[in-house]
Amino acid sequence: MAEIASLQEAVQTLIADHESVALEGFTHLIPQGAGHEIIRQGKKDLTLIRLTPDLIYDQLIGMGLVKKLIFSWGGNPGVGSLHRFRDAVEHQWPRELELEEHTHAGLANRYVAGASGLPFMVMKGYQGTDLLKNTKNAAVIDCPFTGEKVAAVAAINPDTTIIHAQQADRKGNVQLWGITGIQKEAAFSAKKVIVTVEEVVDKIEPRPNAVFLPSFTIDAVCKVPGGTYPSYALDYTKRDNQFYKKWDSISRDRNTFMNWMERHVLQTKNTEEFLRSLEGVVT
Amino acid sequence: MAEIASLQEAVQTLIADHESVALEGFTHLIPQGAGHEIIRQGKKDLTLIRLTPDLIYDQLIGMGLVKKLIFSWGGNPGVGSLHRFRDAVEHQWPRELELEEHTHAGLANRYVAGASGLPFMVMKGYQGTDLLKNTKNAAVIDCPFTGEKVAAVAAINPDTTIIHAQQADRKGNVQLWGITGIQKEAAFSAKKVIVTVEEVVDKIEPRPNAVFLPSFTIDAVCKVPGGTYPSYALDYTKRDNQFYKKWDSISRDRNTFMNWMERHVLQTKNTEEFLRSLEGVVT
Amino acid sequence: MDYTPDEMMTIVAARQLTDGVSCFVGIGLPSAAANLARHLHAPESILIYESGTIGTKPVALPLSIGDEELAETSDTIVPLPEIFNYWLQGNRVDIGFLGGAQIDRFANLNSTVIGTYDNPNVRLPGAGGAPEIASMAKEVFIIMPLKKRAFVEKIDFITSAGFLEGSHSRTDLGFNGSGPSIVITDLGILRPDPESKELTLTELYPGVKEEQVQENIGWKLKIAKNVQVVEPPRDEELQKLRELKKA
Amino acid sequence: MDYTPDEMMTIVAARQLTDGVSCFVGIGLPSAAANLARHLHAPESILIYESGTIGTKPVALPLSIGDEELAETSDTIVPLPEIFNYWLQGNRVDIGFLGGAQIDRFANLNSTVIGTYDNPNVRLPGAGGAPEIASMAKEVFIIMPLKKRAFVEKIDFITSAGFLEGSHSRTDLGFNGSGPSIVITDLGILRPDPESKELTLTELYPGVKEEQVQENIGWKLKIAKNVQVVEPPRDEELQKLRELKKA
Repeated sequence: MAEIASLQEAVQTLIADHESVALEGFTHLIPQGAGHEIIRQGKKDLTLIRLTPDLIYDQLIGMGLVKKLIFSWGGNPGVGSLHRFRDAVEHQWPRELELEEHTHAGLANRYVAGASGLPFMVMKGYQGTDLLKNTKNAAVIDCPFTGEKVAAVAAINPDTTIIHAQQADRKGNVQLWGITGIQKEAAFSAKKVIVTVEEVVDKIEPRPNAVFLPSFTIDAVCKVPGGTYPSYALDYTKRDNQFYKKWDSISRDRNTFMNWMERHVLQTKNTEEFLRSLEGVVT
Repeated sequence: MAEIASLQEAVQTLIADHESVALEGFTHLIPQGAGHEIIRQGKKDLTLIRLTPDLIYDQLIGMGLVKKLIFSWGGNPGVGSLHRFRDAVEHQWPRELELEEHTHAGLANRYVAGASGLPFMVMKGYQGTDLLKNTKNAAVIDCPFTGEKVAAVAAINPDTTIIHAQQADRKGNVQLWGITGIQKEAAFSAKKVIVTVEEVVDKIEPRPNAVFLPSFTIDAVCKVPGGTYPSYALDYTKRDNQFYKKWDSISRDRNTFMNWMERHVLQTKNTEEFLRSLEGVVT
Repeated sequence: MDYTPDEMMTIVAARQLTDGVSCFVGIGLPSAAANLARHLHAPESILIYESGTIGTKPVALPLSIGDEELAETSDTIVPLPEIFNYWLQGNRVDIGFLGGAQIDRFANLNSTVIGTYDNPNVRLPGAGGAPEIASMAKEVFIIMPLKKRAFVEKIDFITSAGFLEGSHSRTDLGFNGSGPSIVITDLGILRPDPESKELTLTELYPGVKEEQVQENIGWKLKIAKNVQVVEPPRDEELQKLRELKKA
Repeated sequence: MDYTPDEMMTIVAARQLTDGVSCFVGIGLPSAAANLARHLHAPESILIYESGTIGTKPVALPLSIGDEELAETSDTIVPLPEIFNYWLQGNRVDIGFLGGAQIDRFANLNSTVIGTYDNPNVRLPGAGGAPEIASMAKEVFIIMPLKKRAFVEKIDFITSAGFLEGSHSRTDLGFNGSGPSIVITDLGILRPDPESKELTLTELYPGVKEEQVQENIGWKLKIAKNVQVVEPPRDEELQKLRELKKA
C-alpha cells in the first residue's frame, strides 16, 4: 500500500546509491521534481533508465551522479542535443558514462517483459542494424512454429521507478491521463515505485485515455504540484516550450550549467522553491 | 475504411464457407445478432474462434455449421453446460466437432501475437498441464538470456472477426467501453473486420475504459441495436441473466433447440424481429 | 442460527481472506466467499475478476464474471491481455480462488473432461483462467464440496497444476506461485503436507466425523495428528451471506 | 511567390501523402509536411505520433511529439507498447517519415554517432522509433537536405535499415515494410533503382542543375535517363505552410 509521503522522505528511503532508477515520462508527465530531489540528496553511481532521457537526465548526468544510462533516444525534443549527455559521452565530463541503447520499441518491450513477470519479450526489429552489436540485451531467436527469425529483448526491472500523475486519492490510488507512454510498464516492472502527483483528491473519477494504478502497486505517493516543469501535466499545467529551447544555451557551457544548477536546484529546497526561483528568469 | 452496411450484406460479402470467424466478446458486447445472421445465411464448415464460446456458439454448433472450435472455456457462465457443444463433442450431433483448446491467457496471447504482426508470443503457463499435449499451437522454449523455460503460443489470425460496440460515427470510427476483453486484439489480428453497433453518432466523445478503433482498421460497420442480447452493451442495454438460465432448458433437448431456432432465428429476418419474437416468451 | 454445509463452506472460505489482499475471483462459491469477506473483515481487499474489472465492489453477487454490476463498481477495467500478463503473470495477485470437477491428493485440478480427452463421457467447460491462476497467484485457495467422484485417486486430465506428483515436482517447474495452501470442503479443511505436499485433513466442521470425510474421498486420506474443529458460522456471517445471495 | 529550398522540400514531401493514409510522423520536417498535406489535399489522412496520439489534428506545429496540442486533438491516445507493437509492427502504418544525420546510397540511415561507437566525435540522440519505422511502415519517405557530410559513401552506424547492401538484401531479412520509396532533398528527389535499390536522381527542383546535387553527395550519384523538373510551390501551398509555422 502506498504511503502518502514527502518527496524528500520517499527519495531518502526508496533510492540508494548504486541502484537503477527509471524516471519515466514520454514527453508528458516527466517527474522532474523527483529528479531534482535526487540531485539535492546527491544519490550517486546511479544506473538511469528511460526511453527519452531529457533535461532532467541531462542534469543528473552533468552533476556526475550517473554511472550508466539505458535509453533509446537522448535529445532535447524538437530543439537538438542534450549537451551534458554529449559532454559525458564525448569527453567523459564530469565522468565516464556507460551506455546501453535500444530502440523505443525495444526498451518499451523490455519494460513489458519486466511488468509481465517474463524473462524476455519478442518483437520484430533490431535485425539489419548495428544496435544488435552493442547490447547483450537483444538477440535474434527462431519462432518455434514457423522458423521465422524474431528479435528477443531481455526484461528490465528497475530498482525504483518514479512517475508523475495528475491525481491520487487519500488511499494512494493514482490516475494519470493524456499521453501515458510507458509509465504503467515502468511502474509494474520495478521493485519500488514512487509517484509524484499534482493533486490529492477525495475520489478519483475515471477519465478517458487514463491509467489507474491501485495503491497496492505503489510504495510512496508524494504531492508535488508543478513537479513536471518544463514538461506538463495535461489539464493541470502547460508545457514550457520556451524553456526547452533555453536549456540549449544553459547546458551548452559547463560553467553556465553548474551555476544554473547551483542557483535553481541545489539552493532551493523543493519544487515550489525551484519554480519560484525561475520567475522572471525564464521566457 | 469502414463501409456503413447492413448486417445482411456484411455477412454475405465478408464471410465465406470454410473460413475462420471470431465473434469475440468476453461476457459483454457479444455479437449475437451477427451470429444469427450467419445462421440465417447458412454459412458452413466454419472454424469458430473465441475464448468463451457461449450461447451463440452453442447455436452455431447445434445448427451444424461448425467444423472446428478454437476456444478456452466453453460453458454457460454461472449456469452450467453448453448442451449443444457437449452433444457435438460427446455424441457428434449433428456432426463431429474438432476442438483446439487453450487457456484464456494462451488464446488471448495468440490474438496478441496476431495483432502485433508476430508469429508467436511468449508467456508463462501450459507447463505441468495436459493442455500442452493436445495442441500444436503451444510449445515450451528457452529464454535466450536466462535459459528459463517459457511457453510460446502461435499467432492466430482469423479470416474475419466480428465484434459489437456501443458507438460508431458516420465515418465508421468505433468506440466500445466497459469490459472490452480481447476485442481490439481479435479485430487487429483478423484479415477482415465487421463491427455491429448500438448507435451511429455524429461525433464520438472519448469515454473512460474505452477502446477506439479508427475506420481504416474496419471493413464494415452495421447498426444492430440490441444485437448483443442476452448479453449487453454497457449504458445501452441490460444483461438478461434469466435468459442465460432459460437457455439451459431450451438447449438440453435436440428438438426443443431446433424448434426454438426455427421460430426465433430462421423465421425472423433480423435482430429486431428476433427480439420481438421473444416478447412474452422469455422471463 | 441453523446453517447448511454449503453456507459453512462459503463462510470458512471467506475467513481465509485477510484484509488488503488482492484476490483473483471466479464465479460461484469463490465470488460469494470473496464478497462476503469484503463485507465483513476485509473491506480493503481488492477483488479482480478475469473480465478485467479491478477493485470491484458488487452489492449483489454477479451471475457471470462480466455482469454490469462488476463493470460499474470497479476502480478500473483493463483488457484481457493486461489482466493475464501484467496482473496475474506479473505477480500482482495475492490469492487465487479455484474449484474444479476433479481433484487428486496433490491438489491437481481437472475441469476439462471426464473420461478420455478424445472420447469423453462428459465434456466440461475447460481451462478458462484456472491454469494460470493455479500456477501464478501467490497462494491458491480451493473450494470444492466433498464427493467421491470429485476427490479421486487419478484425475482424467490435468487442467490446473497443484503439486503435480508432490514433493518438489511443482517447484521444479519454477512457477511464480506457491500453490494451493488450503482445500475448503463442505465437511472440513485439507491442507498440503509441508514436505510431501499430500493433502491432509487438518480441520473438521462442528459435528462432522473423520470417517464422513474419508467416505467422500477416493484415496486413503492422510489425517493430521491434532484435527481441530472449526468455529461454526457467526450470526453476522450468516446474515451477510444470505443478504448477498438475495440481492 | 518566392520560396526557400527548405519550403520547397517540405511542400514536395507533403505532396507525396495521398489522402486517407495512416502516417507515422516524426517531429520537424516530417511533422510540417504531414500537417501541410492534411490541410491541403489529404484531410482524411491519419497522423500518428510515436507518443501514442492517433488521428491528431494540430493547428500549430508541435515542438515535441508530446505537446498538449497533439493529445488534445487526437481521436485516441494509446500507451507506447501498443503504438509500437499493435500499430507499427501490426502493419497499420502506411507511411513512415524519416530523416537522419547520415544516409548512404542504399538509404540506410545513421542517427546514432559520428565517428566510432565507443569513442564518437559527435554523439547523436540515437534510434528512438526510427529503426522500427524504417523496417515496418509499409512505405518510407525520407526527408533530408543535401550536404556532403550527410550523404556519405559509408555511414558510421546503421541505425535504421534502408536497403542494406542493396538488391534483395533487405527482403532477405523479411521486414514487413517495402522500405524507402523516395528521398526528398532541398534540391531534388532521389528514388531507389527497382533492381539494385541504389538511390537515383529522378527529379530536380526548378532551376537546380544535376551537378549541384552531385556536389553535395559523397558518392558517384546515379542519374535517371529522364530527370523531371518538379512543379514549384503553388501559392496556396506556401501560404498554408507559412501559416502553420507561424501558429
